[in-house]
Amino acid sequence: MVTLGHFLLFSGLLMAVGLYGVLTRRNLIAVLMSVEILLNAAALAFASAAAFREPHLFAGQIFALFIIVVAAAELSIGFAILLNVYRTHGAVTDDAISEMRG
Amino acid sequence: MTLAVIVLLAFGGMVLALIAPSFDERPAVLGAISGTVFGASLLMGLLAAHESGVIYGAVVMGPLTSAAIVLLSLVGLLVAAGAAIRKGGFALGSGEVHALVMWGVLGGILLVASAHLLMFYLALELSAYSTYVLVGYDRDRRFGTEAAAKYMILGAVGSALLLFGMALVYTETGNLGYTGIAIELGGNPSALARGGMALMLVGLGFKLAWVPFHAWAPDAYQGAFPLMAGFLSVAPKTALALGIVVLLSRAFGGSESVMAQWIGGLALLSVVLGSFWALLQNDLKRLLAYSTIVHMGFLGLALSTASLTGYTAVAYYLAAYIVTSLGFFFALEALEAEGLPSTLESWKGLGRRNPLLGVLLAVFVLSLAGVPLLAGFLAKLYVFAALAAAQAWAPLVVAVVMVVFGYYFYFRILAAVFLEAPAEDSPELAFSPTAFSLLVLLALAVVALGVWPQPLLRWLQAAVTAVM
Amino acid sequence: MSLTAFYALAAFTLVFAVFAVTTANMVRAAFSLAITFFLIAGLYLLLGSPALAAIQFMVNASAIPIMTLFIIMMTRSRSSGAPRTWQIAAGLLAAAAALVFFKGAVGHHDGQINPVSPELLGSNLLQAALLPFEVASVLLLLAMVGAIALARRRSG
Amino acid sequence: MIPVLIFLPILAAAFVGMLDDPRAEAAKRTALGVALFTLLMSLWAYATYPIPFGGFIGELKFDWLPLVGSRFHVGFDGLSLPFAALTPLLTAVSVLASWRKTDKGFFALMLLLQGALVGVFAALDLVVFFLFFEAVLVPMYFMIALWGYEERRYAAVKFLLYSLVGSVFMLAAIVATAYLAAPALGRVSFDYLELVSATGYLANLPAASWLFWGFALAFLIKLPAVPLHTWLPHAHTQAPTAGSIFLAGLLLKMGGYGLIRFNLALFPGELERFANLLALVALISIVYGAYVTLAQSDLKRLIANSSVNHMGYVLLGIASMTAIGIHGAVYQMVAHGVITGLMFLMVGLLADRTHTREIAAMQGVYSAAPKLGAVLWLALLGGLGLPGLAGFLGEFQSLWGGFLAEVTRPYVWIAVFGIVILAGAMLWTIQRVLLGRSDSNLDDLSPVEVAAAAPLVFLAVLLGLVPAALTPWIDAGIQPLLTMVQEVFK
Amino acid sequence: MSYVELSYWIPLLPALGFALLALGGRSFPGRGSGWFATAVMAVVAVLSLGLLHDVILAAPGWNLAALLGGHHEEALIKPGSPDFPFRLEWTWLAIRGEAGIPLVIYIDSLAAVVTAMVALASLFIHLFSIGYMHGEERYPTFFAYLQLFSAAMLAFVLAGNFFHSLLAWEVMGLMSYLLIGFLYKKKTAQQAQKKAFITTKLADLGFMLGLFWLYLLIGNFDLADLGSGQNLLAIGTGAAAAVGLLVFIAAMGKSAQFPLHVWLLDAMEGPTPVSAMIHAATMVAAGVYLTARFYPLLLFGGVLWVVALVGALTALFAAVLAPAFADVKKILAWSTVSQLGYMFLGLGVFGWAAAMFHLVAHAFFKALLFLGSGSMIHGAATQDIFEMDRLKKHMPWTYWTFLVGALALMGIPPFAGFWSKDLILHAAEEHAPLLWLIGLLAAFFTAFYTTRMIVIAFHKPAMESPWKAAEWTRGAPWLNLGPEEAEPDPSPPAGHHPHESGAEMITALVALAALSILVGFWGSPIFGYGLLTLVYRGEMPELLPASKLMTGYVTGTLVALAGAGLAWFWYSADPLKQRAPLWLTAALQRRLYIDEFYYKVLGALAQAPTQVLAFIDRYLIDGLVDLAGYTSLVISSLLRHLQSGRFATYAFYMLLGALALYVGGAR
Repeated sequence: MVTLGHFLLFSGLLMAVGLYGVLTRRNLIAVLMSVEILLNAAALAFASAAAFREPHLFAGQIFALFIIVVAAAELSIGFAILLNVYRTHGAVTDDAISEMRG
Repeated sequence: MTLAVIVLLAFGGMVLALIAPSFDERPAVLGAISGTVFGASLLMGLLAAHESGVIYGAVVMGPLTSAAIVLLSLVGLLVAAGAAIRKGGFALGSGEVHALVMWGVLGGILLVASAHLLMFYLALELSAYSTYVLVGYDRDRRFGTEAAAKYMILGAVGSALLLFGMALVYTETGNLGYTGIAIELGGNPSALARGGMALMLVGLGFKLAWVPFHAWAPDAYQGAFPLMAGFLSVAPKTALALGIVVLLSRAFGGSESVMAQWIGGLALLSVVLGSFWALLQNDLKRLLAYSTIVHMGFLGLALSTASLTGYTAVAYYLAAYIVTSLGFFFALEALEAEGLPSTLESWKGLGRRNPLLGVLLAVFVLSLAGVPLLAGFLAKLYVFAALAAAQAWAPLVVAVVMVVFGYYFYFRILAAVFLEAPAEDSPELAFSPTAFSLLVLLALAVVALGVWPQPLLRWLQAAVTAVM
Repeated sequence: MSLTAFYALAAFTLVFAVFAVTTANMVRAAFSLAITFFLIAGLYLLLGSPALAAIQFMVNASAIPIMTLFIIMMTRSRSSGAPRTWQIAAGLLAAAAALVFFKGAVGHHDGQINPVSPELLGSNLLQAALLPFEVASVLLLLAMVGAIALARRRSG
Repeated sequence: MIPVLIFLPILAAAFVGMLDDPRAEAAKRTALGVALFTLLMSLWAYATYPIPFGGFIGELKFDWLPLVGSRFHVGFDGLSLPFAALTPLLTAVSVLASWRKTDKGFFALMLLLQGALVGVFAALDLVVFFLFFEAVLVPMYFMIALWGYEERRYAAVKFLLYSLVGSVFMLAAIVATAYLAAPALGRVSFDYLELVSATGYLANLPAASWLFWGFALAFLIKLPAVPLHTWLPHAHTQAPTAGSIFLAGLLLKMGGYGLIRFNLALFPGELERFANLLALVALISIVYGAYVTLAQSDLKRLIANSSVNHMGYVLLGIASMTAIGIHGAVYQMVAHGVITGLMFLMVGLLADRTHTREIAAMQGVYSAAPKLGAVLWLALLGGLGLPGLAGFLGEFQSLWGGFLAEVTRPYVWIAVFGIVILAGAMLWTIQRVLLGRSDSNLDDLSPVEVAAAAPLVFLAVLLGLVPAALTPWIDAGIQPLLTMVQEVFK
Repeated sequence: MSYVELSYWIPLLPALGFALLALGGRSFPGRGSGWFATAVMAVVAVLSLGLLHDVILAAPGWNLAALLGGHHEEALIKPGSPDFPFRLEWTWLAIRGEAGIPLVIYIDSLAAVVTAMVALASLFIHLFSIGYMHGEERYPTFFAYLQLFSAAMLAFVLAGNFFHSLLAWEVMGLMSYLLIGFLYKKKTAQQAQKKAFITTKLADLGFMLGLFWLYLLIGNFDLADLGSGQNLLAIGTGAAAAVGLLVFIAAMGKSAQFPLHVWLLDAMEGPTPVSAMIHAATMVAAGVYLTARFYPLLLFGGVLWVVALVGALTALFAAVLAPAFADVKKILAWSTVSQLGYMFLGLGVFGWAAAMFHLVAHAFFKALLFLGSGSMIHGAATQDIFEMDRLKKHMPWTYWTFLVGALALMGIPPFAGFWSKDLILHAAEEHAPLLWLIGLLAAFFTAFYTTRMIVIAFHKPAMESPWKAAEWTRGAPWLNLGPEEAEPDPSPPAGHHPHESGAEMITALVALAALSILVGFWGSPIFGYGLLTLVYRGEMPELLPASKLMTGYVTGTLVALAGAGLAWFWYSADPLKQRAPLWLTAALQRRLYIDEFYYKVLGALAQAPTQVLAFIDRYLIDGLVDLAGYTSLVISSLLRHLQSGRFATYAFYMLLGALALYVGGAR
């Protein structure tokens, strides 16, 4: 039988994948994609918790809904910024945006 | 009133965003509108102090909300006015900045007023997105886009972690409302819930720039316009700090709570590492970023006591920090407007080129350092008092030692301003009356808060008492 | 049955997710991301929430990958550079860390899925979460305005 | 009256800062006027102090930070009045000594310093005390850093940070004291007089030692006591003349004053417990300070180091915890303020003329400029503790008191040799700088400079011969303290 | 109004005179400042003589016969006035709960006598200086110093509180410092003044410590009842000895007793009236006076023998060294050291009154001798007795007055020194025969060097000074100065003819000659030991019946005559003949290398830590401070590498942070 534990662990695994992506990807778009995975994993965690734990209000599912929407908004801003980066730096890689340090 | 403020700011932002393209040549009009809206919301915030109750289970009305409205509206008002320092509006002729600031402020207010994790999340993102855009606002500014990209990506990671945290807490408690969480969590949260709280703290700490979640801050400050950096250094901080006060007192338990202890640890780390990092900075905005980290560390120390004294200290610290930090960033803005980049090097001899400016700068910098009779000193004093009241001796001692480091790097600024001779061919510095009057106003506020903080304190204490 | 479905969906999702974060070819990554999200929509169905599944399908599995492809094209980033060794180490560590946080989930054996109809979800959304809903709309507006502002050609 | 003494100079500083005054003509006159006016006021307060009754005069308190438990509480007693009167006097002297300066900022800083210093000596609330204690640092930093000699930046930063290290620990101790004493007082209070009434309670706190050292560290740095003294030679040497006068005359006094006012009054038990250690530090300061003085080749640095020796007597007197020893400590502080102020004044004027501070580069100053030479001679002799000048009475009483207490007695036996070593240093200096033939022409003292030196010379002699001008005030100030201390020990 | 009530004017007047001269001395025309100062001293002299008169009237009278017969109890024939000794008291430094330091003037017979002595001697020294210092650049300053010097000594004598004794004592130290270095451009003067100050200051530590201890024991500094039985009981024998010896160290320093005598010879760098001031009326006398005041403690503590021993050895030591010198002032300086040794010997062998008598007598005749030598130097333009050209012929007044002083010094009857010195020797004979022999030997040498001086300076024509070119006299090793640093003593310019001094100087000489004769008689048995019975304080072993006296007197006179005769015999024949081996002469002239030992060994030892400590100060302590700051900066620059600029690192920090919170915060 599928339990909350299954879903949560799966969500954790997705989080692991997403984090791996965030840390290893050198193209910023790919990083944002990894972030998307993270957000999806979180949404999934909410939704599953709601499905198993909260039979009446489904606040978690609503939360998941919001996450999906907000993630889209986030991505649009992110891409706008990355476009500007591309314009100023000629590339959207982590090498391009490591000038400021120390 | 609270609801009215929310609506006012939301629609104000919309109106500003809509009309912005028509006023590319006359940004002052947008500034005036924005200022008027913020002025109105400030007054309404004062009126909202006696309200109580919850709107749609998500927004709490009450003294603390009112305080948040007032403080954040003040920030908005000042930023709206500060936008006039550059006559041409950021050399880009665009007024969306006012809308973004307004929505950012709205997000901040909702953050404090929130009674629900969903609301909290949305409010957080509202205030975060506006700052992402503000940092990368000038698309031709090399550092600006770099900083915005880093800030945005890290912010997204941070909010993802925050979401995981909330999800875990939700899993354990089955609740998103603060009250429910508090009831379910009880005195000893489970491992999963603790993990959730830890992950949540990453998201919160990220916005407050606590070490080790701080790393975006120096870049973001350095890359942004000084005005934006100023906004960044006060508005999200004010919202988050007060928001954490609410979270701590309503959802995550009393003084013994794990969260408070963690905050103490992060704050201590911020104070220490931030101070070390700041020692050798030569870019003023970067220096100020580290200084913010240190200040947020002090603030976090007060938060970690989870006591009335501590929360009052937090509130006062914020008020003091708003006027001081904005003052300094306005000065930076004014000087950048005069073609003076925000580096120690270019600030050499400023005090001789324009003595009055030197004095104003000194007021802000000394307040940041915590010199008596200025707001910054009392802020620190309150933090120390809170720590003493909580018998947290070790943090107290560490904190006071780091004050010494603070003096070192703040006095480096003063040394450049007053002790160095200006470059040979530097002309007399004269800058706009707007900038001048704003700076004087803020400097007076810094002094006033340092000398006669009593009314403000009483008000703030009443506000935080309400959530205890 | 549902267990088999879950494992199958989960396994495929993970495979595509891993592929999405490891492949050097960005276009392929975007496609596999779309598939990942599509499969997640399946999981939402499994959770008894068709509304979520639908939205997941429309937004995450469709709109976002398309947007991503656009941006990949616009920035001419067809491939992502190979990660540095320390990045891989850090990434693995981070992945392990993520699991640490979720290790407490193993003990959750609540097995009863409560399905939720789109109507219920919708009415809840507009009643209990009305204010967040409004705020979210402001948020979207902000994102729009922000994206426009970032992309606008300045007069200066 | 006290608010006027504190805030009039500060307001005047703001006024001076705003003057359009490129030659600082109006600034220096304003500064002098304010200093003289406040001097008259404080002298009046000094003269009208009801010695037989003791206690505090001009007391003023109003709620300032009630949420923290702090009040703006100021007042003068016999312990603070001498310093409160010395402050405007030395300000006036410094203004006169800087008559050739053309920066209004310099005079504004002096006024700021004056106000803050009076605040330090008047404060009867620990927060208010700290506030002024700290506020002194900033103008001093700028005075050194802007108008000092070649290594001014280094010296200024060192002064600032070194002092700060002490004062932040004191701040921690202040806050901790107030909160730890709260159970005894029923509320959190930073009020000095209230805390003093809880001395018995404080004595039994396990943290008492920590609190004691929190205060003591700040004051020992300010004093300064070896090995916490190394900021002093830099700061004194690099500071402009007026800065050196302020430093030596008043800033160091904050240390001794604080030790008596706070360490003795609030933690007598701890003071007694650590008397041995403090006496050892005092002894080292005296002997070591004298030896290091002997080794200096820079005239200002030499005088600076002699202060280490002088202030060692202060610490010795305090560590003895006898009435006579504490009398000696206070007397020595005032005397040191007058005499070392005079030394720095003269050396500053001399260095301005010779454009060097190297002793080796000077000779025969007395024959070249007899007035300057004579006054410097007098000052240097005063510095070695010459009887008939103020310093002798201070040193004598400190040692005398030290001898009466069993703890400090062994140290006195050795400390007296510091007198001879320092005498050697001073005499050698006199020989090298003042005596012999001069091959250069030096301007002798101008009337303004004579006016600057005259009050100090007068005071040095007066306090050397007529202790009644000071002792009764000290007595009125410290006897209540001692009575209270005795009660605690009972 | 009695003189007692006016007594505070005695020190106050010259002090005011000092203030006036120091501030406005240059406004006096010509010698005006000198005359002014002298006038002040004249008033002081009148006051002090008046005081002496009051005291003599008020003091108890003694039956001499009973005293000589040893019946001390029955000897009182006239009780002292009830308010005698006089005491004036003011509040000075008052500390609640402590005796503090009241300002006390305490006038007993001794104080009155010494006051009068100081005032008179000082008066004539002032008078002499008017002429002697004429043409000096800092003429008014000189008189200002003399005034303060006198004031300090008078205050010291009259002080009824030991603190004020110390104060005045130290001021005297200062004035001697200033006056020795009066010719401040001379390197030797600078060194000498420093040496004098440091030596006496070092000794003064004993005074201070003694006072502290005394206060600890009896709770005050009062002079009056120091010796009362109650106090002595409170003090106890051991402490009494310790306090007494501590104070005696100070006295040794001030009175230049071996081994602290080294400063006194070099004090000759000052102008001659200064030497007279230091050696006669003030300064050196203070040490003796102080020891006399602490006599009860020394007696009770049983350590008088130390005083006696030091005194006797010094007396002999100085008298032996004196004949090796050619500088008239230095010969006289040695004689001072020697005579002071006699006084301490007297005190040490219970001859308290005799020592006081010798103090007074010596003050006058030594002032006379020094002023006489000043007159000689003034006339002959040299200090070297060999370079003086038959001064008897050229300066008859000087010669005869000087001779009076010299005879007094030698102890030839009936001059002052004879009466006083022999009384000391009587006491020594009674109590310490060995020291008596030493004293006699010293008397022999005294007569010897005095006669040598007179013969060579006054009777012989000028000749080449024998050791001027000697290798060992080059430089001033006793002042730690090399040959190039020390200027050799000037010889008279070619063709210089000695001449008699001016009227003021002669007047002073004559007056002092008369006084030294008079005072000798006042204390002599012929006039019933007037001076001694005046200061009588209960025990006088030196007073002997006439029958017993004669042998002593005859012995003393014979010894003196023998010394004088030998000197006459040798030096009137051939003054330049080298009678001692050269090495001995060299050793004596270099003062047996004691000074050099002090400089090279003790001085070096005392200074040894200087550079080490300065190094520690600069590089170790300060270095540590700088290191702390520097370390912070290094740490800072290292930590800055953490802020790598790469967002992946930053994200990693965030995750690590979360993990650390979770793991670290787990309970």
